[in-house]
Amino acid sequence: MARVIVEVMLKPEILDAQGQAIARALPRLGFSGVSAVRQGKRFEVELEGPADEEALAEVRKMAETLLANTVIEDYRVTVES
Amino acid sequence: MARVIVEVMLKPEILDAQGQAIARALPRLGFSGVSAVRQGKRFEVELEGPADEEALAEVRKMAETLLANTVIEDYRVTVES
Amino acid sequence: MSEHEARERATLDTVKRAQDTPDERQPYAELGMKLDEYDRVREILGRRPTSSELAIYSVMWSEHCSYKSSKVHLRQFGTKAPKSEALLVGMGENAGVVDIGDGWAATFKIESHNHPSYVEPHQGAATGVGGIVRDIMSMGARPIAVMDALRFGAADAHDTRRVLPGVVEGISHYGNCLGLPNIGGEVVFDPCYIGNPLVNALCVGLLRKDQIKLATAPGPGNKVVLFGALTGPDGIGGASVLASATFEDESHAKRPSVQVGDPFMEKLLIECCLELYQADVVVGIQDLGAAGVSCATTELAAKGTGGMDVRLDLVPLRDPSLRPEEILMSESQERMMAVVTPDDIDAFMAICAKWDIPATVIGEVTDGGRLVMTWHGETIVDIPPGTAADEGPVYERPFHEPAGQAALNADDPARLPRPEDLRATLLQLLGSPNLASKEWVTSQYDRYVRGNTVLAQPADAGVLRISEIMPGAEETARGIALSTDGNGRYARLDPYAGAQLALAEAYRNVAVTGATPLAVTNCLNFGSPEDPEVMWQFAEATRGLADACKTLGVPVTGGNVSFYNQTGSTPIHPTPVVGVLGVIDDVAGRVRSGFTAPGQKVLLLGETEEEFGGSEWAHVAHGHLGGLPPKADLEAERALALVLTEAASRGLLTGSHDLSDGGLAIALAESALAQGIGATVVLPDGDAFVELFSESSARALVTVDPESFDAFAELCAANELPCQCLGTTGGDALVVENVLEIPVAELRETHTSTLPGIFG
Amino acid sequence: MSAARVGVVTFPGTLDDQDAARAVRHAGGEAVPLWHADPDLKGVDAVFLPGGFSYGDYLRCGAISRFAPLMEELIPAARAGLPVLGTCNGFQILCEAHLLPGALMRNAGLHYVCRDQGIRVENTATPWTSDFAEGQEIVLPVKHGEGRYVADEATLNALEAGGQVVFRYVGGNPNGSLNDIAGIRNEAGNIVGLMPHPEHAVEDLTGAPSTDGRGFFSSILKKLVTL
Ligand SMILES: Nc1ncnc2c1ncn2[C@@H]1O[C@H](COP(=O)(O)OP(=O)(O)O)[C@@H](O)[C@H]1O
Ligand SMILES: [Mg+2]
Repeated sequence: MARVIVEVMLKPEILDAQGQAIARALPRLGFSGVSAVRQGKRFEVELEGPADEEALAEVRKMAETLLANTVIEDYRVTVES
Repeated sequence: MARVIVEVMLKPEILDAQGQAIARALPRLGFSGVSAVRQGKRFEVELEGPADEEALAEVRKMAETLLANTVIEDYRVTVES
Repeated sequence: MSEHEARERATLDTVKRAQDTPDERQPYAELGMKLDEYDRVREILGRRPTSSELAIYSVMWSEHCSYKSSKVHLRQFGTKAPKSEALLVGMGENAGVVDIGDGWAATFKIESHNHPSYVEPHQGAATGVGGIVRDIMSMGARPIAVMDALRFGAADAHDTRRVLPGVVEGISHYGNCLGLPNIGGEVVFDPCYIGNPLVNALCVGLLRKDQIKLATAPGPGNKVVLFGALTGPDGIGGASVLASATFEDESHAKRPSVQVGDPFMEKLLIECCLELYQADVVVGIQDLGAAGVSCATTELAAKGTGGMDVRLDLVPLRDPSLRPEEILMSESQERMMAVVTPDDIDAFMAICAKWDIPATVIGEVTDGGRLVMTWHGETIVDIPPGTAADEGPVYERPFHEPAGQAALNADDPARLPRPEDLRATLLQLLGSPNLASKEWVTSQYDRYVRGNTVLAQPADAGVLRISEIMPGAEETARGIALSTDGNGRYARLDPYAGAQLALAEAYRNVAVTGATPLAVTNCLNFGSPEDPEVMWQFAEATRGLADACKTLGVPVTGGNVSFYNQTGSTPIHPTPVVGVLGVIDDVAGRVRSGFTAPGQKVLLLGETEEEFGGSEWAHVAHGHLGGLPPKADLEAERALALVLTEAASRGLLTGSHDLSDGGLAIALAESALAQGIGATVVLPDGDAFVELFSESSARALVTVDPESFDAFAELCAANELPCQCLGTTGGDALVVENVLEIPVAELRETHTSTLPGIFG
Repeated sequence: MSAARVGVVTFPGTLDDQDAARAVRHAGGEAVPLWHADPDLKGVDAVFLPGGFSYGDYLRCGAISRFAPLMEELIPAARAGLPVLGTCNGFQILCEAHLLPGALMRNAGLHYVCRDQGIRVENTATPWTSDFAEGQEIVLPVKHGEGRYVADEATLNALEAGGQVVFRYVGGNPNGSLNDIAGIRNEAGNIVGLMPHPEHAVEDLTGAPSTDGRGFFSSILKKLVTL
């Protein structure tokens, strides 16, 4: 019953239109001091069993093939502490 | 030049159609052992200055008013380690 | 100077350095250039090119930008072009422009984004829409609608389930965000497109006839402005590597970086450009598509004085580490380049600021006859721009008929067993992926936005009214109609006839709405031009299309060629996709699709022969492809269109639908499905199977009020168009007497459940 | 008597402003363009927030728009009783601005949906729906990717009990919204938001399935004339 987190962010060289739109809006909303914003996805994956190496390998494969689009995105898998 | 992370997840009582669709797709794709998936957002906010208390308070306000819709979402602000 | 800058300086390939190091080895081959092409560049420049110059020549002389393999064939579209008063701007500009009357003009073009849509379906398709929309904007027009012609592998193939949803979502998201109604298109499945989906996007725009903009940079002293999105490392090498070289399965690692679109930026760019045109502060304009800054600067300069100075280091970057060569090749989306007089530059910048569009003066028009680019003061490009833009290599590629062509044509579908149960056959075809309802796709497209859509899916052609689109148009009652069509199976059996049949169908689809077909755009999707058999298909298809355009009196105004659509050495079916634009004088008189009221006479126009080569029946029932496609009878097509438009303008028609894939059976079924109104008909004498399923061209189904029947029959007779009354509309079933009876509800269930069953 | 003036707001990325203005004119009103960056309501009698993808709908639909300078004027005016109608993106903006309760989320089917949709008018006690009959069924286009209305149970119960559910989907729910809700109003009734598009359904010629949208515009114009 472990929870594994998959974070998916656009590769740095890929245009992040969403992040840019937010960053551009911030000064208008009265927020200063932010130089950039990037927006990505966060998945909480609940496992039926423990987050052992085997399960993590599965989640990594899941991230690679389904959760992230590796043509334009990077992902990171961590176990929630 | 610090990076602050804002994680935004749907409140537990709100139906997460995307997360459910992923969870439903997993067995078909040959992944077993996952009991649930939730999908949320992750923002990387680059500050011009340090992530001191004042800056963090600003980011929290930003999360509360802009990055999350607190009617349906919860958020968490952390400093990237 | 920082250490980084110092290093950059040292490796900068300047013109001076090129002169000093004439023998330095250059990666022309890696950039897709042949040795003789490279030698030709050296000859033009009288020295080796700098790496920036090599970047420019390699993208500008790529197949994608230079049309080097297709040029000799495409020329026929000009030499054989019919005289047309309507043609205001023909081939060679960003898009053709057609006079639609009352002082207004339409510009339209179709373009492929096939390879990128395979690599990253969503972004590939989205940026395909974005690119064609900018082409239309660069003519000075307001983009007013889009269409998409799509081809995928077998519907139930694993990869189709990856590619199709992504492509549809990409088109949907980008087009919807721009507020461009999607008024039509095609979705076709065939195993030949597995690994090579076709994504052809069409955009149409509206402008005042006297306000056409051209891609030109006249007037020394005028400023060159780059505006829109920042430049990043998008699709670098895309133009030469991605768009014109075939990629292998194992090339995962070689995947080039893809372009990613920002439809919001594009929407702002549209509104900004329209305001710039309104304010009359643009002398020349060019969109940035494939080959980005290289293409925009060389083409603008070549069509102007020939001279331009550009400070490349002024190009605003998303990624500050980009090198000049990369900036030149970047395909970052949502960018435009304009030429502006010094007097107007402030007004220009103010309008960009209003729309939050970054704009930067990066250069100036000169009378020096050369395109000169500097990077922090060092000259890195110094070329005659016409040599890159217009004087690319031209190949007369060898071609010959494919080895198996004669055997393929000899394999007549007459040998196939015919069905006993025609009811079951009709349902089998109606539910097959190619004929099933495309609602799963089209319901993801906004067809209503801006409120000018008169007809959209599932009509034969999209129809828009003009009067409310732009200020000043209130007076015109006109509308435009557009359809795209293409049948790869027909073209495989006979590329000459196949291209003509594609044109004939689009032409007919426009005519059944009541519009008069005016002009043609086309997207020619083929395998590798280096394969003489593919080249034969290409030569035949272009010849067929040019001849047909001449016969039908509709000029080609532009288009696009996509080569290298093949997996390994197996090319796709040759797939010419043809778009036809028509005009309807009073758009209120447009004819709706299918049966629109009970008690109407159902008439079949045209002649039915036994023609099953490449038919939907042979494909679905037998997986068979052989024989010859239906005859392309263009004179008959012309007579049919004349009758349809004349009848529409006299208000004689209450509904219409053309006959195409699946023949009369499918036309009857689709007509009944349009509004849920059945019909009872009697087939003409002859074999019921042939009458129902043959795919003879130049036919249509229309309905008329019984009171109008005589007048309509007379009109047909006067034009020697066969017209047979089959029966009457009404009831809630399609009844073909003595043959079959199917409730409309059952037709609907069969028609609508296929794609959702596959794609969820 | 001068025509009633209905403001039509344009944000960057707004798409249906032209249709909204046309619908107002067809009904005999004056459409007054309002620009997101101008904090000026120009003395209009009512405001139409049209659909589209304001700010690209990045982050969340309506999330950035609600901070526009114009909204700083509009929010207090709406609270004070100015009639406001938001359709589609306009509805999303009204929810983000907390002028209406709840939120609009990604469609349950996860796809954008453009279709002709049956809708029942549940409440006519608003300036935008008075020309309809309670329980009347109409057909309007829907076209959105994020139209699933959600709210917590207490809010939903209050909406239902207070007659604040103004429109409900009939003949199928296009997006999975709770209680088939297609549109709601605030307690006072002057602010109405809905996902379907009345402004696309006012003319015979254009392909929209009906002219049922006219009722919205005749309602508000009558209301403004009698004010
Ligand atoms: N990819 C698509 N995009 C938009 N509209 C489409 C698409 N595919 C099909 N359609 C529409 O669905 C309807 C049926 O398509 P089809 O049977 O191919 O038409 P036709 O045979 O008249 O060319 C037409 O209105 C067509 O424009
Ligand atoms: Mg048709």
